[in-house]
Amino acid sequence: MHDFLIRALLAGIGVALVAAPLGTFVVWRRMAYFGDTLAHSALLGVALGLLMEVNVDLAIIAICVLLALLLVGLQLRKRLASDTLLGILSHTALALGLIAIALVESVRVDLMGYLFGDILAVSTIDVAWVWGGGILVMGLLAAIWRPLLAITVHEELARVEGVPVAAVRATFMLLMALVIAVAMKVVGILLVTSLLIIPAAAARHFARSPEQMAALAALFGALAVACGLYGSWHWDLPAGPAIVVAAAGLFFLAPLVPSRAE
Amino acid sequence: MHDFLIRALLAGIGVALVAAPLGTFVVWRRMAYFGDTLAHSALLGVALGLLMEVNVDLAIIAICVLLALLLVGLQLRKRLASDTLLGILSHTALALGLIAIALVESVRVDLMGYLFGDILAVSTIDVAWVWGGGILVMGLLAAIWRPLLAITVHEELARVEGVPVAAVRATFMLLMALVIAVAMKVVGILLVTSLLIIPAAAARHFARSPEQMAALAALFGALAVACGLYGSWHWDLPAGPAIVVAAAGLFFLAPLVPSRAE
Amino acid sequence: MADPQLLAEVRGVTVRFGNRTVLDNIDLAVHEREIVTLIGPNGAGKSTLVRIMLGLHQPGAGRVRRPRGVTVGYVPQRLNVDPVLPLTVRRFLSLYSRMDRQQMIRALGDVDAQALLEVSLHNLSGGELQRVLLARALLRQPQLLVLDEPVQGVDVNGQTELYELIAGLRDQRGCGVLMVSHDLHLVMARTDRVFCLDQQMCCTGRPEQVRGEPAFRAMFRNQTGLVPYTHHHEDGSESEGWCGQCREGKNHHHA
Amino acid sequence: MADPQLLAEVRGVTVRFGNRTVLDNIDLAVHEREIVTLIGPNGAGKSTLVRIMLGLHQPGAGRVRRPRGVTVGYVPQRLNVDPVLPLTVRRFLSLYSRMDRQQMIRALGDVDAQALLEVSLHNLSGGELQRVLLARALLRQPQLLVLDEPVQGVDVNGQTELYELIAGLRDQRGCGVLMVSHDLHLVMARTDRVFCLDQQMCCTGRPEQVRGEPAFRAMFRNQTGLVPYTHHHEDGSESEGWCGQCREGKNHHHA
Amino acid sequence: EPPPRVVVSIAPIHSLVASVTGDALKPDLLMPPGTTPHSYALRPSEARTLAEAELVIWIGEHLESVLAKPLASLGADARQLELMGAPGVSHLPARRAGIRESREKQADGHGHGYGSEDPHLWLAPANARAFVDATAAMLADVDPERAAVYRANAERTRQRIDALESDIRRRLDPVKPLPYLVFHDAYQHFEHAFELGSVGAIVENPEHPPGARRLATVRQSVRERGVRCVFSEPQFRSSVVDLIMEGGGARHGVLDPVGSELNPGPDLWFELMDELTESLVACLAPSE
Ligand SMILES: Nc1ncnc2c1ncn2[C@@H]1O[C@H](COP(=O)(O)OP(=O)(O)OP(=O)(O)O)[C@@H](O)[C@H]1O
Ligand SMILES: Nc1ncnc2c1ncn2[C@@H]1O[C@H](COP(=O)(O)OP(=O)(O)OP(=O)(O)O)[C@@H](O)[C@H]1O
Ligand SMILES: [Mg+2]
Ligand SMILES: [Mg+2]
Ligand SMILES: [Zn+2]
Repeated sequence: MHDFLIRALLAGIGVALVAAPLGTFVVWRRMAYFGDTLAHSALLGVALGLLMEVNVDLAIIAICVLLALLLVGLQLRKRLASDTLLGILSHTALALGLIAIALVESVRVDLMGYLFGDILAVSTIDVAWVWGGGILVMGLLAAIWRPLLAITVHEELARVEGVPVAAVRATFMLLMALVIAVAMKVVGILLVTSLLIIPAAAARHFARSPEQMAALAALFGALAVACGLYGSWHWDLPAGPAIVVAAAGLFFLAPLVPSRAE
Repeated sequence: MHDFLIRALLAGIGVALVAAPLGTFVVWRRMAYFGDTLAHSALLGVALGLLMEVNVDLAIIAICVLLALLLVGLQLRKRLASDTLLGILSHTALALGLIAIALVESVRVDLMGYLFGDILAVSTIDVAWVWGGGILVMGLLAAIWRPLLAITVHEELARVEGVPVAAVRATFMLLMALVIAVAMKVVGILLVTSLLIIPAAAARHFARSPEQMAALAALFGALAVACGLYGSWHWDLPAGPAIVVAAAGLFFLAPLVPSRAE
Repeated sequence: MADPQLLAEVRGVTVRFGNRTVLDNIDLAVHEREIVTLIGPNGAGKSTLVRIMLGLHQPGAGRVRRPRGVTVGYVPQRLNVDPVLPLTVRRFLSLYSRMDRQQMIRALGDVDAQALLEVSLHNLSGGELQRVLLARALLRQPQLLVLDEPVQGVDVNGQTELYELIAGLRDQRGCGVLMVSHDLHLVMARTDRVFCLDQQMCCTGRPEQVRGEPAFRAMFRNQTGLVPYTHHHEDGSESEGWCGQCREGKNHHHA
Repeated sequence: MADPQLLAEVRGVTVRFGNRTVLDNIDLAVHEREIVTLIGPNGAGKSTLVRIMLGLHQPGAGRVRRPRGVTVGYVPQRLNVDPVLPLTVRRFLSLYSRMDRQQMIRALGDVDAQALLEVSLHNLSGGELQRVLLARALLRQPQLLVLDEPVQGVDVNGQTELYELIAGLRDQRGCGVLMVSHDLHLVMARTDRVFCLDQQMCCTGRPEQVRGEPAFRAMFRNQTGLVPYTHHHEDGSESEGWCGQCREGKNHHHA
Repeated sequence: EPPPRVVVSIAPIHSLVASVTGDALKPDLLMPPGTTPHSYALRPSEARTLAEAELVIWIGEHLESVLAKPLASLGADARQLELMGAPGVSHLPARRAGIRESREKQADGHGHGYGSEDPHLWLAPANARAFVDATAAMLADVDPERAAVYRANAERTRQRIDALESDIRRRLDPVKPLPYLVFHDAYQHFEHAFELGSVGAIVENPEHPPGARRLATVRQSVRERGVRCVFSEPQFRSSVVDLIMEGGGARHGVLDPVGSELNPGPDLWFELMDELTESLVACLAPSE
């Protein structure tokens, strides 16, 4: 096996494992488009980075974190759903990015690089980042798992029982923003968002408890990565899209398998 | 005033007026990312159109309609939220598009040409299309307004009262798909989606009834188009993004105005 | 007088969730000008049966018949309206069918909630919402009223008044009523037929008959003392009352 | 014995929604080992008051005091769990604080729902859900139990049993209970203090006292006949009972 | 009478056109260097430029697809010169990305549909000359008053192109047989004109990721065929290029087919060609 395939497999599985538990929350909290929103805002980050002459990657991360916090604030308005808020943020950020780019003379932005990334081109250092950062993220997530679950099920019950709602929610959003901002650089936004939501959605059919859903999602995600890379090799297909299609295959096949969960 | 500005104003206001009532449903039914999903799937449409040697625009519309119907089907699985389903469809369609393009012999498809229409470049015929098609769409929407509202509030109550739930929902989805597929060509997906959701979300703050929300959204949308075009002219900014930013401005300012609605 | 018209009927309906049987071979019919009340412990399958009669759920076995063109008014056991949709009570009342303002005010008056017309649906208190739901069901001038615990959360005066209202509707408009309720003491007096459900049909008959059955007394042992009519003796006479093999004693979930 | 510990208190709380006053200058305190019941017509502001005591809603005026470290068990009037989240009753019971399986079975047994442990929360019937919510509130071994219409939709036997259970908890564990209820006949017997709320505090005092008040009788005219204890005559004697200016007669929404 | 207003789509073409117009008029450039279609949205000033244009010069829908719509509506009154169809322009069919077995002789691609045509036409000096001729002819037609000026400028430009061409030919002569690889296949016309030894390209479209199998074969060929250089482009990420070069002993160079870092003006095309040559030579045969 080629070393780049091994690296891709390692990075992909790493991302899938981290994405699974985060993704279950993304599905439950209806934030499926969080990743796309951050990707759209990356353009703004690039433009601002160039305008203010700071490191573009840092600018992107800053914008992602800012957007995450803005979303936490907007969600206090209960009269609007998360997907609407995400849509507004995402399109506004994209529009601002386009305007900024029109103002900055001759910016060269490879937006597509952020969108599609390329899992086949990850380096050993990238793999180390994925696993190192991944373990860190999993640790943090494990620490807020129960309170986060509690506020996802019923925010007021959780508040009465003493969960620090605002802090937990903000922590989760920041975690998400960081994971996506970094993973976007490594494997591209298409793959990250897909690995966040598709395995989790496929797992919903079988899961009877939140933890089961996260575990199954991890399994499905890793499976999709393996199948996708195999398909990419076998038919010479672009690897990221092949993994996404493999995950989607799992999602559409799942309901054909009978499940004990209601 | 330059005639291209007048055309842009007419087309923009036309789109805003049609988008407002549709957009309220988009916000209520949590389909903020329907437009983006269709846009992502446009690539698949292009690739298939080239592969099967049919008109690319027709292929795009066919894919949009297909996706809309698929979504109607998937929504029967009550255990997954609309935004998750949209996310899955969108990323899968995009991935399939990328794969299809990799398989087609040396086609150079410029995806973005399909995504970013340009409101400053609309022709008189486009304006006629927007208003003619717009009136037709508004008529159709008016015809299904009450049943659609009923199933949006409570599907089972509606069913018991004799609303043909499946037919109404499918009609709405097809209407949406057609509007977006056509508007995408004329003014670009960024502007259409933004005009769908941002004015409606801004109107939510003031509205006490669904009809009021739609009317206010139309007003806000038209206002955003006018302000955006003015700003675009004044500071020489790209017009579409300027309109989006104007709409976002309305959205963020709205809560500062006290409202009688709860 | 002609035979009263049949409004809805199930025959031999059986429902299983997983490998648990929730409804077992149930027959039930509702006619014009008749109040049918379903009683039974929690989890007995009352709501499921109601949903099957309305066509909202498909039974595993058995037939459901609803003659075409019967207008139905329905008050579900739980209702949750998404707050993203701005909705006043007025707009909610005329959601699908257009209603006249006077009609709406009258219907709200009937449930003693006339002041709520312009209030947002999302701000209603529990009992207020329940009253509005009832008003909405009445407004359609239904031939069949299906009410799943209609006075849940309604205050004490309201409960009595609403049951009187429902009985009055039957008398004036001749509609049929299928109701689920736990308020034995209020309901019994105004019901034509009681079905006591617990997976199977345990008892059925006129209230006086059912009340005397041992199965019924076992099921509602704590409450019978409170029902003021308890000391009427059953006449044990004619008519279609019978009592099946009710499982005795405490509530029995998932037996 | 030392003074009973204060668990929660509001003083001079006023709430307005728009220009309608829902709560007007309300004082209320709950101590250890005490069952306080809020009664009043629909829309009286009972749930709002409860939510203010829990810190879920900020009053327009007045002070709320809850000593730090008081564990609270809460059963809200309505609860809706999104079905996108797979959740069994077992997992729901130990959602935030980890619970021991035996404990959970015992708590479910207390509310007569032991068979529901492995059932999905989304499939519960109305009464079953209510029992599970109560079990969850009990499991935390709370010092303060706040129950907003806790036996809504629970069957007749269950209602009596659950009220007995709550009273028993007070006796055994010494916790304080703040409860909203419309079940006068069941609640009165087991309550230490009744607050009769209708925008203002109308009546307050021990149940026997309140029951004799004209304001109370006007508010619950239809029901008093059903309360078996009604014929106890009020002793009109010592203690802190009083009755304010309750608006007479029918329910009065948004006056 | 004032000179006509002329608008040109992209910088390399603009440069040739500006060279033909000389001092007679200043053509406007619609898409400045570095603009990518993804972030391209018209500004009112650009829309006005187009609306007021009397002559629009572009390569064709196939390359500047984002311009097709604005040209059809805003530029409806203007005359259009689509250089793709100009007489004397040589067309080449687009190639599949990947490694080519040997140096195939490319047939002149007349008769191929536009759908599969390589649009980077301006990289062949012969095509540049054809563009210059077509531009001069069209300008003479639109603005007969200054026809002579345009013809004279065109003649001068042609000579300048000739001179540059032989200079490039001379500089590239020593590296002609050396194998190299490019990120995306934009240089076919250049290679064809100067008989260079490209062994292939990594991707067809810089925005669409390649498959695993191709990456493996390409990487293998880099070693087997002794590829000297792998060229990326300034605006696209080079992680794939890094992967290809891994352990293959090839050097890394940068080629810029559109002149994204040059100043627009009559000289841009010449600087662009010069820089291409310079980059190729510097990477393939470094002078220490
Ligand atoms: N979709 C479902 N899947 C599995 N079990 C279900 C489902 N829906 C209901 N049940 C179970 O079926 C039983 C009957 O439910 P139903 O809602 O009909 O009870 P009910 O008689 O209305 O009770 P209540 O008086 O509490 O409202 C309950 O035990 C419930 O847990
Ligand atoms: N967010 C809100 N905005 C406006 N009005 C509100 C809001 N919440 C509650 N109300 C109104 O305040 C009043 C009190 O509501 P609350 O829920 O406290 O009543 P309640 O006493 O609990 O009634 P019930 O017995 O029906 O549960 C109601 O008339 C309700 O319509
Ligand atoms: Mg029920
Ligand atoms: Mg309440
Ligand atoms: Zn190119």
